[in-house]
Amino acid sequence: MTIHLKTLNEILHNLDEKKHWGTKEYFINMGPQHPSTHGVLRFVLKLEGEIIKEIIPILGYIHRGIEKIGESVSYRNFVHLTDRCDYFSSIINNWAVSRTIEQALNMETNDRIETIRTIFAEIQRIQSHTMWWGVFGMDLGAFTPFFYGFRDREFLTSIVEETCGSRLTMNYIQPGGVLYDIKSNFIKRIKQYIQYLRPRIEEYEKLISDNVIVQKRTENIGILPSEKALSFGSTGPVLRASGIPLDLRKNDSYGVYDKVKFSVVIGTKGDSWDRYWIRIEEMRQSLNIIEQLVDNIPAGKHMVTKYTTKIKLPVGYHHSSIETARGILGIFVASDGMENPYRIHMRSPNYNNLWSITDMAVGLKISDLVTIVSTLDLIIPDVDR
Amino acid sequence: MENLNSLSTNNQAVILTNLEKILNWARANSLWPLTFGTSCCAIEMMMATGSAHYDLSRFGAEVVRVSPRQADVLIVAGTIVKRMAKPLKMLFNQMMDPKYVIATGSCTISGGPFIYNSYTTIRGVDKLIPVDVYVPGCPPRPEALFWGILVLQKMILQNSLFKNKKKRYRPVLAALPEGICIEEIHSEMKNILKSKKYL
Amino acid sequence: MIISILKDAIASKYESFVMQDSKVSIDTNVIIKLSKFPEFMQLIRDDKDFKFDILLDHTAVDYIDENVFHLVYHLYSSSYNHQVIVLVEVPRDKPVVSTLCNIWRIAEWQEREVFDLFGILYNNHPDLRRIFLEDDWVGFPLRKNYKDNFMLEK
Amino acid sequence: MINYSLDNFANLVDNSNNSTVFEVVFYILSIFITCLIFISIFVMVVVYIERKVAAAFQCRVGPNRVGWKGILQSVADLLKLLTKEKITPLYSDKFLHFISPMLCISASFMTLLIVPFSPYIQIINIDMGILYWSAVSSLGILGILLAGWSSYNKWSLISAVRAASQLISYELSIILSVLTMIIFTNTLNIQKIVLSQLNGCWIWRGHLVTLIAFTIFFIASIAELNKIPFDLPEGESELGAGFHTEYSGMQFAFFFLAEYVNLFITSTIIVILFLGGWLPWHISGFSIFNELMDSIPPIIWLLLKVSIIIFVIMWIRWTLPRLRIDHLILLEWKFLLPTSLANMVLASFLVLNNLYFYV
Repeated sequence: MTIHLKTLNEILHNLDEKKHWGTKEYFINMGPQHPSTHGVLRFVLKLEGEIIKEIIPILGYIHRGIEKIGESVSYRNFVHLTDRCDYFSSIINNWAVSRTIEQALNMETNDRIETIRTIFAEIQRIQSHTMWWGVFGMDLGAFTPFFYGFRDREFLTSIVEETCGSRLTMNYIQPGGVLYDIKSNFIKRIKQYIQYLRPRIEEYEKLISDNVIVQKRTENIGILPSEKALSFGSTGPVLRASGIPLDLRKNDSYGVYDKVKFSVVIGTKGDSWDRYWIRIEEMRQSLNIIEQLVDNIPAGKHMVTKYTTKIKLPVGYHHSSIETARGILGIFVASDGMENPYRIHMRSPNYNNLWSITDMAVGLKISDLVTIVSTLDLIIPDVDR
Repeated sequence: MENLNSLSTNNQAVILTNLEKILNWARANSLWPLTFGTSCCAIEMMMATGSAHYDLSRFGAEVVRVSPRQADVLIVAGTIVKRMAKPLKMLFNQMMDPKYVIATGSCTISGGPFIYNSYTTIRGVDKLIPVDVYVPGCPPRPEALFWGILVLQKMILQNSLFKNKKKRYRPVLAALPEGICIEEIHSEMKNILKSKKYL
Repeated sequence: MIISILKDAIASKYESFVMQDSKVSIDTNVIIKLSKFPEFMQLIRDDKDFKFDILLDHTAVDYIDENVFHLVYHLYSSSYNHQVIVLVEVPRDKPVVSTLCNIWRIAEWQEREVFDLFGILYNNHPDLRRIFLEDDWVGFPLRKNYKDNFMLEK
Repeated sequence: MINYSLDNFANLVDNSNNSTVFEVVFYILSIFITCLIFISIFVMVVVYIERKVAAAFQCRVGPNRVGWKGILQSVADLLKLLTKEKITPLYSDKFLHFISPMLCISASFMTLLIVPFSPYIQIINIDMGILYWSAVSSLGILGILLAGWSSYNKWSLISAVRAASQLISYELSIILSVLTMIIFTNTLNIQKIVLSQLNGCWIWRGHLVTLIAFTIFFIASIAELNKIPFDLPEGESELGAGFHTEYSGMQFAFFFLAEYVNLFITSTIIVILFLGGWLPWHISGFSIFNELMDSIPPIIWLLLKVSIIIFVIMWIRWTLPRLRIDHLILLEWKFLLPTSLANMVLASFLVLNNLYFYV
């Protein structure tokens, strides 16, 4: 039994230097400060000309040790740390922790809480996807979509801010309820927004989807067949693009997702175009969900436990997962009966979605790598945690 | 912050003073930021630079440069961890003079929510690179970032280019009503950390 | 609830693999003997009754008092939509376990994460090196006895 | 019809041959300074307009703090770039690193010589004008290639190689479209090309052939200018800053200036070849309208037409995404080049049989 521990330097100095004639392979460093790695992801690419031969993702440039911090804070305090992981689905992340705690304690919530949670989760999904659409355009080289995406996200951000009191890191869903009740004109504004966004999505389609350049650059680029997608542990839109209808909103039906009509969008090939199109379609589905729910939010309390109540989970393992905008977020808690978790672990969707790139991008060009990274929709603080 | 008049009138030739004024005006009004964002604050920074609602281009600062050689201001947005420290220092060193640093968000100012029990988070980016303006918030709103940029512009306008070349202005915290000196905050933070009474 | 039913089903089908007398009492999860562990994972993935085709998650828990690591494997079946958590106990003195890279590709990186933070070694792993921390980092941060002068403990 | 005479240009060229050394130097210097002033003002105006246009497309305001409505924004940028520190990377090829921005800007400067702003305002009118333009403008590639090569930066190198392959490919289409037009105009002299359109712009007169040539020329010139959708050499999301990654301050400004001067000159050539240059817009029959149009000075006409072309280029720039390198090369070699070759054959057929519109 031998276990060989490698280092990064070993890998980077593994080039075939003996070859003197002909094309040589070379390493190039992409990141951690590179506009299209969405933050601080770093790739080391082994290139031949512009064709990628090997791709080595290097992580840890934003590894803050949230799981270690989580071991010393209370469960309620851990909720706000999850905001800072995947900041585009921060409310959904909050929900994942709350759901784990509520399941462990068998805490019953009322319909109003679940409805509000569902609405806000879908709002986050739209926020995330509009933003992603803009960044996708930017990565392909079109600047204007970036501004349009941010513009449409901003309207929603201001609506959310009115209720949650924050724009990005909401810390809104708490174990046993939501932090604040919805504001009086929330329903009016969100209805207006739905009316506003529907034509905007058509505009998105006109600007990006119907563009020949985009179609040429996404079709058959980065194909991820369903077996590979499963083996790589991809979830969310990435897995659904490969044709597997795994959506915890349908399969696990938490919240009030079982009471609303919506369809799980799946792709056929699993290429970049499918991943692109699924997100566009999911925006429409999310709008439908909100539209069905927003008119009849049941009456009731917005919090079933007091915020000051200290939470102690029973000894043992507790686990639950939830569908964020990027895939399945699992919260795994090992409790020893104390106020703070003995060990808390986040199954990050981005971390698991990332690795399929080592297979997909090989043999393609740098531009294709940019497209693929963009369609995987990675949030690096969630990858590193 | 020091007064503009106290610096510029002393024993200097009129031409130099005017040249200085013109150059400072040019530098203050053309702050090209570097694309550097690690986490959540980067989104609010992008919201400021790249969104129709806020539009940093009004101040001429929307020309986001990817190459540190061409950038003027490094907006450190997001937590800096040990592994990122080296690239960050490198980026700062690669930037050409005159260069300015704005630290946005509590993570870059002090470590923020990751200050305790984190084995990687660097508690304050000013341990690595000199910071000119601190913008508090978690994450700061785009308006707060604008405030920081306006404060930086004021600081640049007061620079003296020829007389005290190496003079750095005391870094300020861009918070209401006037910039608070960061030294006060540092001493306060040290006290808090020593006493461990916080949280 | 699904998990507990599944647990019984798995426990009855793979009786010889399941560890009955564990030091840590856990209700809803399957604990597998270390010696038969990779074999069991291969079987349970290919089993037509279970079809656990996604390795959703892999992590570890450090029980320093019992002197064991619990390796947690979270499996999901995309065709049946059921999930189960499989546990393996590894002694803390000699934390070596077989890799699952050839069963699920994602295991390669999930194992690298666990190696980085817990120092658990994986046999036959193709590329075992640190993932979040630098190569010259000393210690494994998520172990309970990790000490770091840099860390500011509350 | 106005009868534009070309005699004065011939005189100018002849006289300069007999002048003293001092006069020649003075002449060249004055040309240089005029060019410099024109370029700096023009570039600053265009950059300001581009930022405002981009803002308009993106539902923003654009620069509005510096000066009235932000018109001094580009001045501030230029001044800042002038006084910014510049360095040469340690392992770079120092001489080439230094000289490549100069190469870029001088290539653009030299093409400015032949631009006819009006029948009387032109620095030098040579008989091979259009050929001179195509020869000199492609020298700019050398600057880009050397910049990428000498920077000791792999990203710059990739960018430089991309730029070289792209510019060399698209040069072909440009030359072929120009040749197509030369078949129609029967001259290489730029003023004569303009004057050949007294009876109507070539874009209307060639039975679709000139329209195709115009389209190809337009696409290829966007590629020559490295503008989106063909901005592969400096594609921000792929290569960072591309070939000018290691340049700062004034050297970066040179690349920047060269880019915008090229934008102006290429648009001018488009206008000259297809849209009648400085000629006013006429509608046959409407004599009052035509006289009214004639009263506007030719330089205004030229700048108006050029600004329309520049606006369209900006419009495209802020709308479309970027092509991939192989699509780019395929588009040229498999589509544009055969089309323009066929187009040229068609053009010669039309001209030989006198089939194009004479009006």
